[in-house]
Amino acid sequence: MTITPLPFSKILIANRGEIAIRIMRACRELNIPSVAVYSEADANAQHVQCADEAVLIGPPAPKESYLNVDHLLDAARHSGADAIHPGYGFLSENASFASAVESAHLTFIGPSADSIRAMGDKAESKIRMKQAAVPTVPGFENLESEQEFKRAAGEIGYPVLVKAAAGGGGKGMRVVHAESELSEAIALARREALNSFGDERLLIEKYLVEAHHVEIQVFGDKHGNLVHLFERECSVQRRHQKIIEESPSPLLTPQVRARMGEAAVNAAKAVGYFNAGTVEFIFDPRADSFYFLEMNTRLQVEHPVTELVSGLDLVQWQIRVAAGERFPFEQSGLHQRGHAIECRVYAEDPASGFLPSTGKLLQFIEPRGPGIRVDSGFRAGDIVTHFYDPLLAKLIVYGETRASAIQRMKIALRDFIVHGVTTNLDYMQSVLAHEDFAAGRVSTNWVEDHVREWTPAVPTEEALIAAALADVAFAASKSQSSISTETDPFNPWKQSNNFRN
Amino acid sequence: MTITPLPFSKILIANRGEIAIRIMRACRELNIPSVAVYSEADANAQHVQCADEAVLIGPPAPKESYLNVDHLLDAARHSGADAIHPGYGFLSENASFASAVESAHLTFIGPSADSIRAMGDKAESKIRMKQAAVPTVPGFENLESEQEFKRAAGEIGYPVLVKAAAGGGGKGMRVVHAESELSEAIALARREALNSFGDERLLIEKYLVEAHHVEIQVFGDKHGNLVHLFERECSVQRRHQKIIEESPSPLLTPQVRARMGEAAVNAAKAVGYFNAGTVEFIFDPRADSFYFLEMNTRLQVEHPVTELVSGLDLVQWQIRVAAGERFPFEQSGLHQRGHAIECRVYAEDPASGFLPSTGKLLQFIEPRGPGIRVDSGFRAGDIVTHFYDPLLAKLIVYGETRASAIQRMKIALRDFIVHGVTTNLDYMQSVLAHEDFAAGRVSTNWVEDHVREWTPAVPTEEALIAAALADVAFAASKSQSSISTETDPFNPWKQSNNFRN
Amino acid sequence: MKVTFGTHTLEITPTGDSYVAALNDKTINVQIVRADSGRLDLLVDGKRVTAYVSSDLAKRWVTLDGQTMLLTKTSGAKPGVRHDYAGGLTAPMPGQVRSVSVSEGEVVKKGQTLLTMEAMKMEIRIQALKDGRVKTVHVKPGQSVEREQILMEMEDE
Amino acid sequence: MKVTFGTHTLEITPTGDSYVAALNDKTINVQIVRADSGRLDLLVDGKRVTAYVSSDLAKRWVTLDGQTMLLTKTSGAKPGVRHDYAGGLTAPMPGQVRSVSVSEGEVVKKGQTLLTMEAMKMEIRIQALKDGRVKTVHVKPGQSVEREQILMEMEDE
Repeated sequence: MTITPLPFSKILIANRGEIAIRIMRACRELNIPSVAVYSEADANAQHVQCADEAVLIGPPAPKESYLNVDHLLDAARHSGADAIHPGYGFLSENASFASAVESAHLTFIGPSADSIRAMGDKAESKIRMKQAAVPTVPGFENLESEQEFKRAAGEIGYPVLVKAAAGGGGKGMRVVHAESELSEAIALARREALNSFGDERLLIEKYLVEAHHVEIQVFGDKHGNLVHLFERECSVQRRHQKIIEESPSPLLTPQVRARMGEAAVNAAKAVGYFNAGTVEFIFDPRADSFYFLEMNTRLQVEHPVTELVSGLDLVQWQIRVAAGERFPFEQSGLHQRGHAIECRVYAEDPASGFLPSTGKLLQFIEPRGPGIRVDSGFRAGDIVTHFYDPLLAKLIVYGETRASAIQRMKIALRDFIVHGVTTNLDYMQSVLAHEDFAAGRVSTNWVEDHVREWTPAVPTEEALIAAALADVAFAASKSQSSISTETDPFNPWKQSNNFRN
Repeated sequence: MTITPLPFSKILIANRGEIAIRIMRACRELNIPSVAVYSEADANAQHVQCADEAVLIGPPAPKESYLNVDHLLDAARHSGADAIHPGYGFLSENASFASAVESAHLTFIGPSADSIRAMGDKAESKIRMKQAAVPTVPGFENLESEQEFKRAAGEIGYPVLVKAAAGGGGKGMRVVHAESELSEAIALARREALNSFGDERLLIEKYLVEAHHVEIQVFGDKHGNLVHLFERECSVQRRHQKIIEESPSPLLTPQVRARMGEAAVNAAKAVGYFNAGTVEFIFDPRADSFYFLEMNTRLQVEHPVTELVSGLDLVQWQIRVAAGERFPFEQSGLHQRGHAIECRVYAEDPASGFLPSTGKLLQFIEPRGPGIRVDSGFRAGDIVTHFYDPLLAKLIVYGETRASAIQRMKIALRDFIVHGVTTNLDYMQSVLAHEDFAAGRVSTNWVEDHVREWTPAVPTEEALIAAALADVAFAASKSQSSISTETDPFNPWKQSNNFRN
Repeated sequence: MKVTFGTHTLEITPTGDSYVAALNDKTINVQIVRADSGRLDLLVDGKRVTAYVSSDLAKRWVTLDGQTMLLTKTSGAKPGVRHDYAGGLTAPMPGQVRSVSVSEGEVVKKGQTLLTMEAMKMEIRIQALKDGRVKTVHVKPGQSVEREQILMEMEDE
Repeated sequence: MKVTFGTHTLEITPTGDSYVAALNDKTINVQIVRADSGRLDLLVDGKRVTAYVSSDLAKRWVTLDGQTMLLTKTSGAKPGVRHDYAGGLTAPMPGQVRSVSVSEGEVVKKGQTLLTMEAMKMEIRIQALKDGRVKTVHVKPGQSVEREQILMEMEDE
């Protein structure tokens, strides 16, 4: 009953923040040393502290560090790593990087470069999916001139979505409600696409107004076994980026779940997929119909909700599959149990259009308790810079039912203390408490409407008193770590003698 | 999809430490305010901070506070609580207390006073179990004189176990290896029994040398539904008190598990049991045979391992069952999934016979990460006194398999930082790393043999350097919360120019 | 002790083992039960309150009951300095100026994009809040800017 | 800076942005990467080391790699004060004396129970470490005692 030694002597993690730490934990549990890489802005970052070794790979700008393939491969060679885990974002869905890693005789912990390439091109992948009989959203690819875009949009009917052909994660994506907005949207989307993915090609498709975003986690080993680990409902989004995810979806019937799971497995099989991946669907709850949106050929930010309901450790399995291990389970042996919800804690200001907030973390106290998990990338004293994604932590809860998971999440959000940067914690509390969320009525554009009703907390009398007294109290307790009053206010003997008789 | 409101307006928790906090969390999740009680020694304790209200119930000595029924009932009346959760220890298995609670028109969150009484008397319960065809250990009850004890012990054959008839949790329990030790053992056990349970009656039974302690969690609602939630292996013990528990047991075959589960349900049914309870068995792995030891008519310290493998929240269900809710599940719908291990973190010194250690907690950093749960009763700055049980926290991990759970626990133990009192953290690391533990060969007297081989860490060079530098470093960082060096030691450009070309 | 946060002024007076806070014509009794590591356990008129408080110069971050509030300690005599500089457009966050779409003296319409910034891999458009004329442009493409740095100044047409 | 813990003496010298520690004829280069809240991130001869350190008067609690060690800072000139007072039996923990089974002048055998204490609801037996005679009994039943308080003194027979 021991863990089979894996063939990796050291794994380099080509990422930062919470996901780098998450992967390092898995490495530790598999007895494999991990190598962190970091930019000059991250010299004191938690992922650097957490690794067995750390290599500086360049200046703060991602292009010169976390996106620099040569520096990453040099770091792997330098440290003696024989495998690279890309995490999510950065180079995780870059087929050239996956190829370069394999060419350097290192193992890429993820799917094959061919799978990434096939799914990475949104236009090509859509054609492939149609061939594999996976339902897709009406739309057009390979458009060049503004005239062609106009014609296509007119044919589909507004609103339409303009998005990067090579994209993902909401970058290079614009909703266009009328022809007059089309031109600027294309220009902005092109620039963001070029900046984020090095590829300015765009595609255009029907934008579903009351759409839900439901995705299926798939996983394959290198021996042809491909299973799905059920769905995640990810409809709570701002700027096309998810902020709250859950599993199971409150909207899926067992029949739809089975059909969607099957479609996702077919989609993955069509590109010879192995390792972890996610097939995203747009789901229309009124018609119980769904369309293939894209496949993310990597570990997803929200993988913990699947871990909690499936009981499997997805990151350990990524490493095991990359090492050639075979799944000991089959689809029929996998079950969803209970309910999991994830809230992404961002350093951002919901009251100012969710603009990122930077600064030094004066306090960072994570909630704890049964059924609460926090995947974080920071601790008190760390500095949140403007160079990278403002994700501070992921708060994930498990409950027996959706209702108990929501209740647990509400409490956990209240118990998460972050000072020094503005966060979306208070805002997410209002989402969790909303009747629309309880009823599963939150579609992908719900946040945009709802956030206008929301205002941040106004200082209360108690807050003013606490702020004023803090200067006195903390000054007094500098030399010792706590002060206590001698007399106890709840002493019942002060009021009556009933206990002493 | 909302939580049904329960009929309790407020719950008083007649306990302290981690279990009081655990129960308060469940109350919060069920939207029920909680009332803490505390002794003068606990005015600043975490369970007091965690509650919605708190009532002082007397001086530090348990007899005058946490064991004082009148004070507890007064506190309930005073605060308007309509239910009392007793936790474990203290009055949790005291039938008179359960009766008194019900007489005061409050709900006792636990089994009926009759069930407690029937199982609380170890002698009577053994007779009942024999009648219900549950296998029991050879032994004698109702002995008075030393002569009677001597005769009984001789008949059973040494070693024998002398234990409190009203007892539990290792208090008032002595192993006797030869007749010469019997007299002192009886005297000590009697005194401890009287002190702990207010009842000095003892019983004597066969002491199995290579015995394993395996117990079954049972749970009943008030509508006659009684299920079991599988076993816990609790053989890692010191002074007859568990320190490490896990589920599933590495030794049980599915057949033995089923038989033991059935025996436990029969045992509980024989006393008309409802709410959470645990039926303890001595298990002989060589013969695959087991004997009824006792039934704990309360929530168990180690309930989290069952929560992690069953997916159920036992404390929420205790409250729901007390409120009259009916189980929505049946035995056939319950499954063990994965593997869970609990380590009890005690303020005690393994190198000095596990003697308790007291003091102020200078640091208290709990480990975190996927699959790690900590149920604790302390934070940094708190004082560990000699008045109560020295349990600081319970560290519980979940893993897909036993091997991965062990690996995760080893890491979590290393990441748990406690300064100010000596703990058993280092010792438990050595147990987890031992080949006997990996092989499931740890029987109930293993610790006594193994601890002699164990020595605490000897200060290393790095420790001496860190201790010396701390004075300098922390003095420098008093005004700001962190210091950083400007130059980075891992800068590759210091060594070579390979990245800049 | 007199403390002012924005428009609220508190008078805090120690009395034996507790404090009396005078605020908005109300008198509140406060007792410090425990204070450590940025956490205050208080009794406010007998009610148990746990507050997390951090200080950053004049700023106080306070979390109470899961709600985080940012207060700024000000001198009681003067009103607080306003951050939205009159007539000026300030950077909403630290980043880099990507492009400047207007020049000094140009007449612009409400909602027109004046400048784009890049921060955290996002493109941010700075738009005119109302019709007017560009008075001064303080930044150039490629320039790094701090949060609340003035980017350009506007005037009525 | 010279520091002594028990029998080990370190000489620590700052050199630019790092320190040199001289210990047991070895010279070790140490750099403080970050220090906050009782945690030190160090580079010890180029190796990353995270140490948790707490101070309690002369005592230093240090955790390194999951191992916790207790060091006592002593003056380099004198040997450290021994806690196991010669010939004396000290309380292993704070608690209450329950019973004293021997009287002054009594001859006792190794392993014989001399005294019982109660602490944390447990009964603790204090036994003779070797054959000898009870010289002085310092405590009475019912008396509260501190950790390491001398309970009785022994002498050879």
